[in-house]
Amino acid sequence: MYKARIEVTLKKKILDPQGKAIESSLRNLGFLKLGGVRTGKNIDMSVNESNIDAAIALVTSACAKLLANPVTEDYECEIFDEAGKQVAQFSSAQGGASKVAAK
Amino acid sequence: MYKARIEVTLKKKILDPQGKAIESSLRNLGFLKLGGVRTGKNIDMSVNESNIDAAIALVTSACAKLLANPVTEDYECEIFDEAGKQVAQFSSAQGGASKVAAK
Amino acid sequence: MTTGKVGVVVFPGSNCDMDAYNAFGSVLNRRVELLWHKETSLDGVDLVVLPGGFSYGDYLRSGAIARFSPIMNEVVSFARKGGLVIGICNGFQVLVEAGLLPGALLRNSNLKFVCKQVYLRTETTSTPFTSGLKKGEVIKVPIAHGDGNYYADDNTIKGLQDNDQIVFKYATAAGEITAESNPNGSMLNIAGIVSRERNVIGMMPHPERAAEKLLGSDGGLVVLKSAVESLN
Amino acid sequence: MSIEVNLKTAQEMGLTADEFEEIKKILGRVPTYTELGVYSVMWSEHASYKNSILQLKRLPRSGKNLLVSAGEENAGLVDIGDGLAVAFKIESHNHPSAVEPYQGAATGVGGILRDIFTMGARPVAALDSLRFGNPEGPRVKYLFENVVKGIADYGNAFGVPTVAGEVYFDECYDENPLVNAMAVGIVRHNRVAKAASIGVGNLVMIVGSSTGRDGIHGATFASEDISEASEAKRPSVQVGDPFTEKLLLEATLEAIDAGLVVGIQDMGAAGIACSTSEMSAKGSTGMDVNLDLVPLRESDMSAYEIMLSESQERMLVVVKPSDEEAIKKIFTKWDLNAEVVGKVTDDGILRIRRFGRIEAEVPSKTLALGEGAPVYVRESKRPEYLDKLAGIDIASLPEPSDYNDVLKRLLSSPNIAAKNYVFEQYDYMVGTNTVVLPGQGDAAVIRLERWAASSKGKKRGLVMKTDCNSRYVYLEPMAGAEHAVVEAARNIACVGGKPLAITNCLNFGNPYKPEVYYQFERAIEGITKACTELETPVTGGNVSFYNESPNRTVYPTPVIGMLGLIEDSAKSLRANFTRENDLIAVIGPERPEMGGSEYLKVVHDTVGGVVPKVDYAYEKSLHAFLQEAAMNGLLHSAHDVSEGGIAVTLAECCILDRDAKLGAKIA
Repeated sequence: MYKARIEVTLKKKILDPQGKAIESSLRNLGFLKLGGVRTGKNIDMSVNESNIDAAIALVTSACAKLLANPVTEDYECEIFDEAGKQVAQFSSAQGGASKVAAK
Repeated sequence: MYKARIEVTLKKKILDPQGKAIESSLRNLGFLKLGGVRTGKNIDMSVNESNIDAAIALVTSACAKLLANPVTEDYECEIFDEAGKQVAQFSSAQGGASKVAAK
Repeated sequence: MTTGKVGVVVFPGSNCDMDAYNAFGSVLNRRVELLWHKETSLDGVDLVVLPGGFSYGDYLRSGAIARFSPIMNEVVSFARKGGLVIGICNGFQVLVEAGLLPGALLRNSNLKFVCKQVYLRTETTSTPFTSGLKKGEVIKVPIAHGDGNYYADDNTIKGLQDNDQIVFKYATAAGEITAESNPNGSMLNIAGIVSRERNVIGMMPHPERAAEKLLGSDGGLVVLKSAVESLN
Repeated sequence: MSIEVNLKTAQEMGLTADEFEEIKKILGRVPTYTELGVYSVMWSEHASYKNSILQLKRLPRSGKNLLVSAGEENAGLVDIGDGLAVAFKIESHNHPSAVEPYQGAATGVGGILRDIFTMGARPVAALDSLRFGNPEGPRVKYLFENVVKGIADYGNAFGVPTVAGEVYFDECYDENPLVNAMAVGIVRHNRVAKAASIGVGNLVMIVGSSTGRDGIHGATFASEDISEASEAKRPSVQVGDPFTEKLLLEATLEAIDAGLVVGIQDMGAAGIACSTSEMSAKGSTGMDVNLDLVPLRESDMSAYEIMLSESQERMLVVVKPSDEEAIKKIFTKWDLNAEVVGKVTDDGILRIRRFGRIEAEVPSKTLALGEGAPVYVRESKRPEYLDKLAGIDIASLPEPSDYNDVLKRLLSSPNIAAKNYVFEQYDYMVGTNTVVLPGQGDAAVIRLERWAASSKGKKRGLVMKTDCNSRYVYLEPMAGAEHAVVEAARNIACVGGKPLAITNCLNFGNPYKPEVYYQFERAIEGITKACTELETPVTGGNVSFYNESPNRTVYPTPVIGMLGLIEDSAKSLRANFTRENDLIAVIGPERPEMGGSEYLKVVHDTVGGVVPKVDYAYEKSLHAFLQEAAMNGLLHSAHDVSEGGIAVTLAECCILDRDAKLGAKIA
């Protein structure tokens, strides 16, 4: 059993009106040292797989099919074991190829 | 100069309709091994501070004041140095006290 | 000459400001003016209206940015001194973000924006906004929102009940509180509440859109009327 | 290092060899890279209407109450008395919506709203006309859900009520959804803004959002070859920001109201290139623009990218030098950019500078529609399928045994079923002017009270509707197009309104295919005939070609957006029965016309037969009857018999008002 956290962000060049509005509000509140605000989504879920490679494959397929819009979004994913230790990390930017950084 | 990623999530006991909707769509697509889906917001920003403690204090104050609603949301924050290495991690769940886990 | 002046706050992104202005001005013909969010004075106004709309595009959270507008400092101190404040839809969201009312407005449980007429049952008449209604009376008022799902933790809810602060609940035409009549998942079908001191009301339904029969219902007029008449 | 300009670069940008030669003839030299880019967008089908303008000129474009004839300004303008005029237009965003439905639809709404307030008019209503494939398919479901959400999110946040529309489903739209957005605005005669750039020495300003690399497609990138790197620099999708658009609306109307605006045009397709050239051409003036002054999202953008960028929520404004500070004060109040980027000149040349170099020097007239842009005549050939389908013997089809079952199947067919699921996601009440709401009547009614005190106690109102039965147009392009106009007019009359004028969005396949061009040509003829007969002139609109994929072309879909006027909005008729024991009357001759019916499609999976003929004398008397009866309170409701025939119409009259619970006994 694993836990997956998927972070979905807008592709770099796509305009983020929400990020723009948050940044100007932070400015008005005096946070002049905070900038370049960009917003995205995070999705947590449990992955009922016994081995790490199966878990990675399953999550990659879910991201490609549903969780991230390939036209406008990239995603990064971290997989944790039951002890909460990170056992894998991969992202769409590498053409979806999974890079197991088992620690 | 640091980079901060803030992950804002609904408090555990609050119903997350978007998480439920994603879970049912995943089921319809045959992803029966994925479950317990919860969603949240990511906010990325640059922090123009020279030392890590000042950066943590600034981000904590921005979260408390604007970025997270204390009634319904918790937040977790990771701070990265210019090389992209994580240098601090803290969350609202620990009463906002910052736990520097400098690696 | 009826005393009392109504002030409708305009945030960047408010889009029901003129609807409120016209409901008070041409339907109830009261003195009413618009208050720009950057102002630092309420200009002698006796009733402040935070209108519906998408202040700051509803970015981050509905009302989360508008609450920091300069005029909100004035509105908070005006309310603390007992001044009457009505927050409608986005206005209600600004009031909870500003801490003038308890709880929060989350995303509708069906994840969809919903615009339709709904029935509201009056839960308390001991407020300046519902003095013209009878307890249990049902009025037809439209809603139009994507984040109207009222939430508060258990003891806040208990506090609202114990202090008779729940003003309106979503109901059937016959006044029953049912799950089907709840359009957004709000706890206890809550559609509107008042502050502990009973001078600040927040409601998701739009009374200013139910001020003329021609537009489908005048069931909301009594709320606006009660408020201005309590100023005399 | 700038890219070598030759025929290959021109063709990559979509220009033909002849067009490239014509450009060289105009300039007397090989164009610079930026000039080629500007010509490629200005002579594209979308901006120049080169394959449709000759046909469009046949449409009846003048009428006694038309203040501005079609094509002159961004939207048509109809005089409705009391010193008021109505600006309205419909436009398509089909291709972007097929790529990214949410943003494609949202930016479509944003664009049409800017076309209205650039005239000085405040948008009072939005409508849409949507077409999707078979709703069982997952891709179609995804497109449908996200297009509706995109329209809702943009319109609701901007604060315009979305009051009417139509949604159709047919396999022909599987890969090519049609997303047409319409907007209606009101302006006082003395506040109408013009789109011409006049007054040598006047300042040219860009107001609104900053400019990014949005919407710059294909072709070589200024300083690199076509590469992964060049594409990665360009966002694949334009993102709409309704919040900024609301600020832009208020700032623009405030500036026009204060008399500070000499000329103004919104930035739609081809952004700065289009607005600078069209405004100059209309004013017969030139413009000297320094792109270094344009507020940019990325400082290293080339002249080509800045000129062609389609970033949203921007306008081009021409002002007197003495008014510069006043304009800046207004836009700063609304937290918007307002930067002077150049000035009006008298040499008719559009001169573009970047990093101290002149990147373009082009006679503005040669770029604009109706001036220098090319005009083509296409070959037309009658498709064989027309006679084959018209010849289908409907009478030979077996009669159903259980009519109750047929009625149920028709009522649940996606094209007839109630659309509450869609319109309840729209805020159709904001502005507190909507008298007849979506789902209540055959057309929407907006009261005019706020703009003109009710004259003689009567509260006048605007009536509006979008319509097109594309199956009819597929079966017989001319008769089908006539029906689209006649149907819209009948819907407006059923509410008690008087049809005034139309806008249109002509969605067709590839004009270089003779069969498609035949459909287009005949549809124009149909609209011309119906509009002339019903005296509803065409105030402008939009053409969208290339709605097809390798194996399928969409049905020819000339969507009609009609505007009407009702003398007393309080007397508007709705479609549902209202009282027990009321009598029910059917008006109009009963003709056995099953051709192209929903019944044939749903029950017999057949598309064929002869499209019903239009009887204009009857239609006009019907309009007069309905208007008079409504204004004298003689009718409690009225509903047009259309898809599904009388049975469906009667059923709808019973169930539209869910609280009333009324039935009907038919002798």
